[in-house]
Amino acid sequence: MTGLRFLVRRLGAAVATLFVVAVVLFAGSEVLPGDAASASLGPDATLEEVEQRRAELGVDRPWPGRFVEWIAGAIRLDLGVSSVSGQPVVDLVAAPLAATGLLVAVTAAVSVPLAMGLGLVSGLRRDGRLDRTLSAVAVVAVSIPQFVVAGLLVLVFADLLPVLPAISLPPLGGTALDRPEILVLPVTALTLFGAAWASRIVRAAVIDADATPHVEAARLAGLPERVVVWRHLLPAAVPPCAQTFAWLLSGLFGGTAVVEVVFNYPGLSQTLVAAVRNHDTAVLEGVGLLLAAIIVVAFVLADVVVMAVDPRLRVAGR
Amino acid sequence: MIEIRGLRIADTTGRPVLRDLTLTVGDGDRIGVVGESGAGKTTLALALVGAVRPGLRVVAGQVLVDGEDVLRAGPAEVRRVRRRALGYLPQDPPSALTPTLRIRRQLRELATDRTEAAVATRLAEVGLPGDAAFQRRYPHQLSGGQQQRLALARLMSGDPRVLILDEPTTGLDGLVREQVLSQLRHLADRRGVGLVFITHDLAAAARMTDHLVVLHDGEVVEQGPTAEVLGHPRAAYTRRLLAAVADLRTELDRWAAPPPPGPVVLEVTGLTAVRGRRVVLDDVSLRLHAGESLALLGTSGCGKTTLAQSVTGALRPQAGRVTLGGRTLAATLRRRPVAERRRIQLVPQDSTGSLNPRRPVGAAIGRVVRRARGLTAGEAAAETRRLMGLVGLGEELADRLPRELSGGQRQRVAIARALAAGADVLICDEVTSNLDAQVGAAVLRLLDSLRTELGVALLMVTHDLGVVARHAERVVVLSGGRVVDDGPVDDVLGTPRHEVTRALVAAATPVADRSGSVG
Amino acid sequence: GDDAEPAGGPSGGGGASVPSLKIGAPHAVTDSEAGNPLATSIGATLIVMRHVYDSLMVLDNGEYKYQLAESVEPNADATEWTIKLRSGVTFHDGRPLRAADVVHSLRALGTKPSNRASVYALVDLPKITAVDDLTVRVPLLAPRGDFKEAVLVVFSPIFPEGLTDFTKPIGSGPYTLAERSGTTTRLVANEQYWGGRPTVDELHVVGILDAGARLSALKAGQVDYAIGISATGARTEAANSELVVHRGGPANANALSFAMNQKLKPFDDPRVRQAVRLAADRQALVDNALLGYGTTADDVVGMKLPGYADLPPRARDLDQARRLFAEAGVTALTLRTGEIVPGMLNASRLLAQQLKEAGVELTLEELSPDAYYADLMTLATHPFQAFYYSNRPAAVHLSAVTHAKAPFNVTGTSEAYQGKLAAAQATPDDKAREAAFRALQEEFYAEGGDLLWGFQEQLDAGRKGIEGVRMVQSVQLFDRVTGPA
Amino acid sequence: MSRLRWVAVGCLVLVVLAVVGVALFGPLLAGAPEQIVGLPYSGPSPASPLGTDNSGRDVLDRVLAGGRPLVVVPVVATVLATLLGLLLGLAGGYFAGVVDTVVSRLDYVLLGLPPVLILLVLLHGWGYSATTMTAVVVLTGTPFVSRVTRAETLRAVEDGYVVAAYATGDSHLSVIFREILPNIIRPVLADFGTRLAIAVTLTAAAGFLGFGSGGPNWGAMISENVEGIRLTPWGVAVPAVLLGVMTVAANLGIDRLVGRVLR
Ligand SMILES: Nc1ncnc2c1ncn2[C@@H]1O[C@H](COP(=O)(O)OP(=O)(O)OP(=O)(O)O)[C@@H](O)[C@H]1O
Ligand SMILES: Nc1ncnc2c1ncn2[C@@H]1O[C@H](COP(=O)(O)OP(=O)(O)OP(=O)(O)O)[C@@H](O)[C@H]1O
Ligand SMILES: [Mg+2]
Ligand SMILES: [Mg+2]
Repeated sequence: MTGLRFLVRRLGAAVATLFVVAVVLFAGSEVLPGDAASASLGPDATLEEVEQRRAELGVDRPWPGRFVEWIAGAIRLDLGVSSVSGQPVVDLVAAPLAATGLLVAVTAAVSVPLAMGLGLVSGLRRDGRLDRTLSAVAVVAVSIPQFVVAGLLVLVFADLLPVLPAISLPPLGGTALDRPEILVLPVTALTLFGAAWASRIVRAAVIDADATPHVEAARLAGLPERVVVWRHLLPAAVPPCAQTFAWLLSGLFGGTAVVEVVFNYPGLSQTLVAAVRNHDTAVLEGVGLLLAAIIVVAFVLADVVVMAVDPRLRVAGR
Repeated sequence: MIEIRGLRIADTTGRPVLRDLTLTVGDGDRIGVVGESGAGKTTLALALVGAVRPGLRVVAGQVLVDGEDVLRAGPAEVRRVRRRALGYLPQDPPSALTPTLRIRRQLRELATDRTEAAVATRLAEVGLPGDAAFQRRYPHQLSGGQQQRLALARLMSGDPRVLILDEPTTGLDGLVREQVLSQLRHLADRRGVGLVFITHDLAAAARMTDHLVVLHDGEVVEQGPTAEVLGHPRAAYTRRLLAAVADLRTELDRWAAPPPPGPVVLEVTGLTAVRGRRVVLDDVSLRLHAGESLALLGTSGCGKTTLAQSVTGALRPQAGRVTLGGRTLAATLRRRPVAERRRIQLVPQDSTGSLNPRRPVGAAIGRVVRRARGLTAGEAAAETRRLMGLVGLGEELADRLPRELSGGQRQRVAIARALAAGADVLICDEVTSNLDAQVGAAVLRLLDSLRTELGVALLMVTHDLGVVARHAERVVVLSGGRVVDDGPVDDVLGTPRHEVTRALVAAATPVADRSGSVG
Repeated sequence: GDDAEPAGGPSGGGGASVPSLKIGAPHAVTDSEAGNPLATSIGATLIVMRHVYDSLMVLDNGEYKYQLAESVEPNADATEWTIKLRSGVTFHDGRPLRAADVVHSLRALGTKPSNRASVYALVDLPKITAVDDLTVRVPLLAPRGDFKEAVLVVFSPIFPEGLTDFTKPIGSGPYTLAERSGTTTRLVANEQYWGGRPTVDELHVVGILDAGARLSALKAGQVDYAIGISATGARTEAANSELVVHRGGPANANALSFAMNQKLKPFDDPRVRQAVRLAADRQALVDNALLGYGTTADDVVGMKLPGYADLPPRARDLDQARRLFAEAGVTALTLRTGEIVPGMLNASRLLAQQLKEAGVELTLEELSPDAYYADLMTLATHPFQAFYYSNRPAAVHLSAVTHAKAPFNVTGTSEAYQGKLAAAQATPDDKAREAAFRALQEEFYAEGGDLLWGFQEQLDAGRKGIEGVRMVQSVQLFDRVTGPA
Repeated sequence: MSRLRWVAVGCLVLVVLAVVGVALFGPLLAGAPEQIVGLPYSGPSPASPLGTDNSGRDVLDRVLAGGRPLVVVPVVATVLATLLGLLLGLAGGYFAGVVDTVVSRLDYVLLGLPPVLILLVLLHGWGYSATTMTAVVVLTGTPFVSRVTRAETLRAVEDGYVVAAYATGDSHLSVIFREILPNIIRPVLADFGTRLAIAVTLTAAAGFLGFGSGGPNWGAMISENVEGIRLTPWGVAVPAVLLGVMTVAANLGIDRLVGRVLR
């Protein structure tokens, strides 16, 4: 009961949040230099033409009016049309969203368990040789810039010892699922970072949880380590982990830019970057809003999970 | 089947906690371990299950369970031994119960028989309701005593061959205690389960054990047949210990009418409190006069802690008013100004949970001292030492973390902290539950002196009627969330009217009677 | 010149014909669907467009050539042009090419939403008429002798009247668009192509945004030909026997410049412009910024293209430069720059060092590529900035960029100059017009505002043995490609 | 520890010190890191022992000059982000109601904006500068720290010792900082090292996105030369190794610290 009320409250909050995000996004893309007009016209355009195009796109009108229209549209899931291609943003974004969705899903499926596993192992064997090694590896993995990682992966696995495709080229009329191998490198690149980073926080959470008396008690009761860990230790470690994975997922949706470029994976980030390059504000704002929605949902879920796991919070009803 | 050979355990500074202790627990043996708080009982108990707290280490000796040295065996073996043979009840179960598991799962986890029926009976055995609603609760939704019993039930559901119980009756009222003990007794007799019974409750020891070990400062000062030891104690310490026990009858005879009560400091009117969806306190009213000592009595789970918490503002009551020195207090702690917060101090039942695991206990007390009395760091340190001394804690404990103290020591830290605040109303929720008779008596005498000298009003929650008779002036009996009895100690306890009171009085057992005989 | 030899004549390479060819081409996700002549951006879409549609005229191997047109003739004062069409050309749907189709196409291209409408700004669109089945008459708003090169050559793809759904494009080109999925477009050979059956049965045009990705895709065998690789990539693969790096030469290149605005101080002083031009070490710039994958330029666009007034190479002359700077009293300059094309920043840095040798302190004002073109309106207000043009015939370039209304008129050409430009454009007679444009080029060479220092070649890479890729106006054509025998 | 261990540890320490030394004092030794001294990607020579980079500048000079920016901006920025996040999270978790609502919204809004966008907008708005990068790191880092902190705090406020401390007259502030903070900080600190690494890569990414990366820095060097890695491996390898040593050392150092403080 409290749970349901909580959920409703959170979702309400989420909507409010999205509105604010919308405002910020709009302001942000206003700040971004350049206008769609000159970008969408060819290089031989004359000044009159640019002015004319401005008028067509409505970018010459003051922003409040445009903002209201945009929001109004957004509520009806109409995010306007791309100033470059003239296609509706919604159609334009659908495919990349699906593609990124797939990429994120697979990455999550790999890196969440991995991070959990590594975090647990090093947390339980804290300061052991294994822990030290894992920590170092994780840190290195996190420290290398994404584009370097991606570049090296291609260099090694597609070039030096050609075992994997260099770019993620789905078969004609098919999706990445029809040729899973094209996902391997992008997912690896993303996982290297994601898993490494998350495992650090999991580790910390596990160490804290491991020190609680009830975990000790469970061990003294002679329960199998597996049970101790799953039933008694992990629940105590959930709050930070939930946040971490929420961040990981939402971060992946917006943060795959580099990987998408290197592997030519036609995902959301590419759309976003391209939109920025072409000053395609409609697309930019549309994608931004979409990402925001995903992120907010992810974190609402995280909160729900935390609350579901810890009954004391539930009674507190926060 | 368990054999301890010359076990010596010391802390990091090398100070021994157990000194060359040797002890054998044969099949079906029932061994009681009594002794001063901090004597090493819990350390011993843990050693029996092959565990040593961080900060302590085994210097010499072995603990053989079925020939296996559990202190040196690999984790897998130890696990098997524990699962197969041993059942260990930690000293304060509240913190040892996994907060995210419902009662049902807590019970089924270790159980040999996991059927609905079995779970229900296990609960019934320790006097807890077995109904589905109750089984669906979480530990934090139980009273201290209920948690204690839940832990016990959980443990017994595993049908171990030896039960190692670290103060299983703390926080239990006479009736429940009676029930739990006879359950254990029953179990022991029927299945020939061995028993290592660590307790401060000598009467219980007398009832439950054939062989009694008296520990003092890590050493066995005396051991032998329980009746012997309790009947004709040889060691000086044992005598002192026995002398310190407060026996209801004798205390009642000794009881002298209190001086005329001072002005009313604390007044509770029409207090109604709800836990979850259940009304726990129903229109409770009571008065507390300056310098007075009021005992709050009641069966486990009747709402004592709830009352205490509502008064201190830790729990927001549904209805009712709490006035302090005539001024009505805000319902919740957060809304009360510092001064008011300090004037009412609660020594909580779960003392362990009330201590910050990451702060040395000395610092915890010292901070309160400084804030409350506005002392310099130096003065504060001195005052802290003094307070710790008052509750019988050596200053070497000051920079230990809570987990590096014994249960009783932790409890006394909590008391010292409450004293430091310099309150005029002190609410003690089972403050002596983890203390041996001697130390407990000392602490209570300390509280008495505070009352008489500083006019501090005392509201004490306890199940030990002897203590009530010795240290209380007035008694209030709670039952089903209502006040059912209220009056001077001698006529409430001397000639009990309400049946709850009568039952509680009847359940109070002096050590002497039972010693020797096996009830 | 107008030799009537049709573009896309018989096969070039001697190797075997190819069943299918995968081409990696630049592409942004937000690009409109390939094959729409009214909305073509660069890279993949343009390539698809060129293979599906034929144009009236094209620029092939540095010569103007007729494709669908058979002849294009002006009237006396070059205010009206008559286009005669090649006969026997059929569209993919089997219909023959008719004048009506051309009328329709030209009108569509000349009006919004076509993003090349500006090319047709000078055409009196409503008055275009079909004289007979194979003759079209195109009246202009003003006399233009350079109609062919400035309009038809620039952009004149022809599609059948009534074609509206450009997702199923119909043209007369060597390939028909079979399917599109994701960023890949599949083209199949047009058996009845009037120019002869293509040697490659299937083309897969794969959009790949990043140059590095295109190259690695090629090396991994995911594509056979990568369009547009970086100089670094080319250098890295130079020794790779599996690949062949195809260099576009100046004819298919970007012309890189440091543009000085003659209207603004200090460049209103011709001595300063001269000095800067003399102080620059062009070879060093090319070697350093383009890793040598390019050729030095001599301040005028159009080298190796028709109508180029073969101007003398501009040699570095530090002493002269120093003297001129001193005379003009210039000791410090500021250059607006950014990585608008790979290597530009680098070139700017080097220029700074070179000017220092000539005694001038050059400060670089770095911008991100996005910010660089942020506001076209203000481009012409910066005195000194890095800039690039695509290398086009001088006449086309000057007409498009140096007239008063062009936002890219970053050299701030004078009224006098623009008068001459207009006159030149109006000259009907080819010879006379060419002469006029030569004069313009010489003037520009003498005191124009561009320090045009190098041509950045189009760099492609293909699998070994793939030959016969032609470049038409920097667009690669694969219809005559042959593979390893 | 065995003799061998000592030696090993000693060497490691030396290496780290060396790297830090280069980072701090390198700039004094560096010649003209921006000067173009030869053709790009030319191999080692007496003049430039590590050869030249993608635009013909001396790699050694840039390596020497390129450490300091990384020890300043990212560290400062990361510390800022963490502190801010802690404050917000603690406030949100401890004071339910309005404060919590506000903090949560703020987090969501900041989290809701794709980092790429924040980076681009700020870089466009203010151009590349220490302030910009700091702002980016803070804006992208703070909300997450604050989320974790909040989640942990929510749990801690239910604990007995928090109530006890407040009841004995402690102010909200001292309850938050003395009682709660020590019990929730571990995950946050665990994240700190990572955040630092991310901050460093961000400074590099700015260069990658075609913004003047404001003078040489190891991160940027990697991104500048990674394309030509086959031509001049050292242009990437050297800064990469230095960078790696620095971040790894920082992280493990922090780990040790955390281990000490929270036994
Ligand atoms: N959070 C909760 N939710 C629901 N019920 C609760 C909760 N906490 C306590 N209860 C119930 O309220 C009743 C009173 O609890 P309380 O702790 O006041 O008992 P008590 O008198 O202190 O018992 P004890 O002597 O065992 O400590 C008990 O029956 C307990 O089960
Ligand atoms: N981790 C530790 N580090 C150092 N000393 C410790 C540690 N744990 C316990 N001690 C000390 O060991 C002694 C025995 O502790 P133990 O818990 O066995 O006492 P106890 O007999 O159980 O007392 P109580 O009856 O109060 O529970 C105490 O003085 C305590 O301070
Ligand atoms: Mg104990
Ligand atoms: Mg209680």
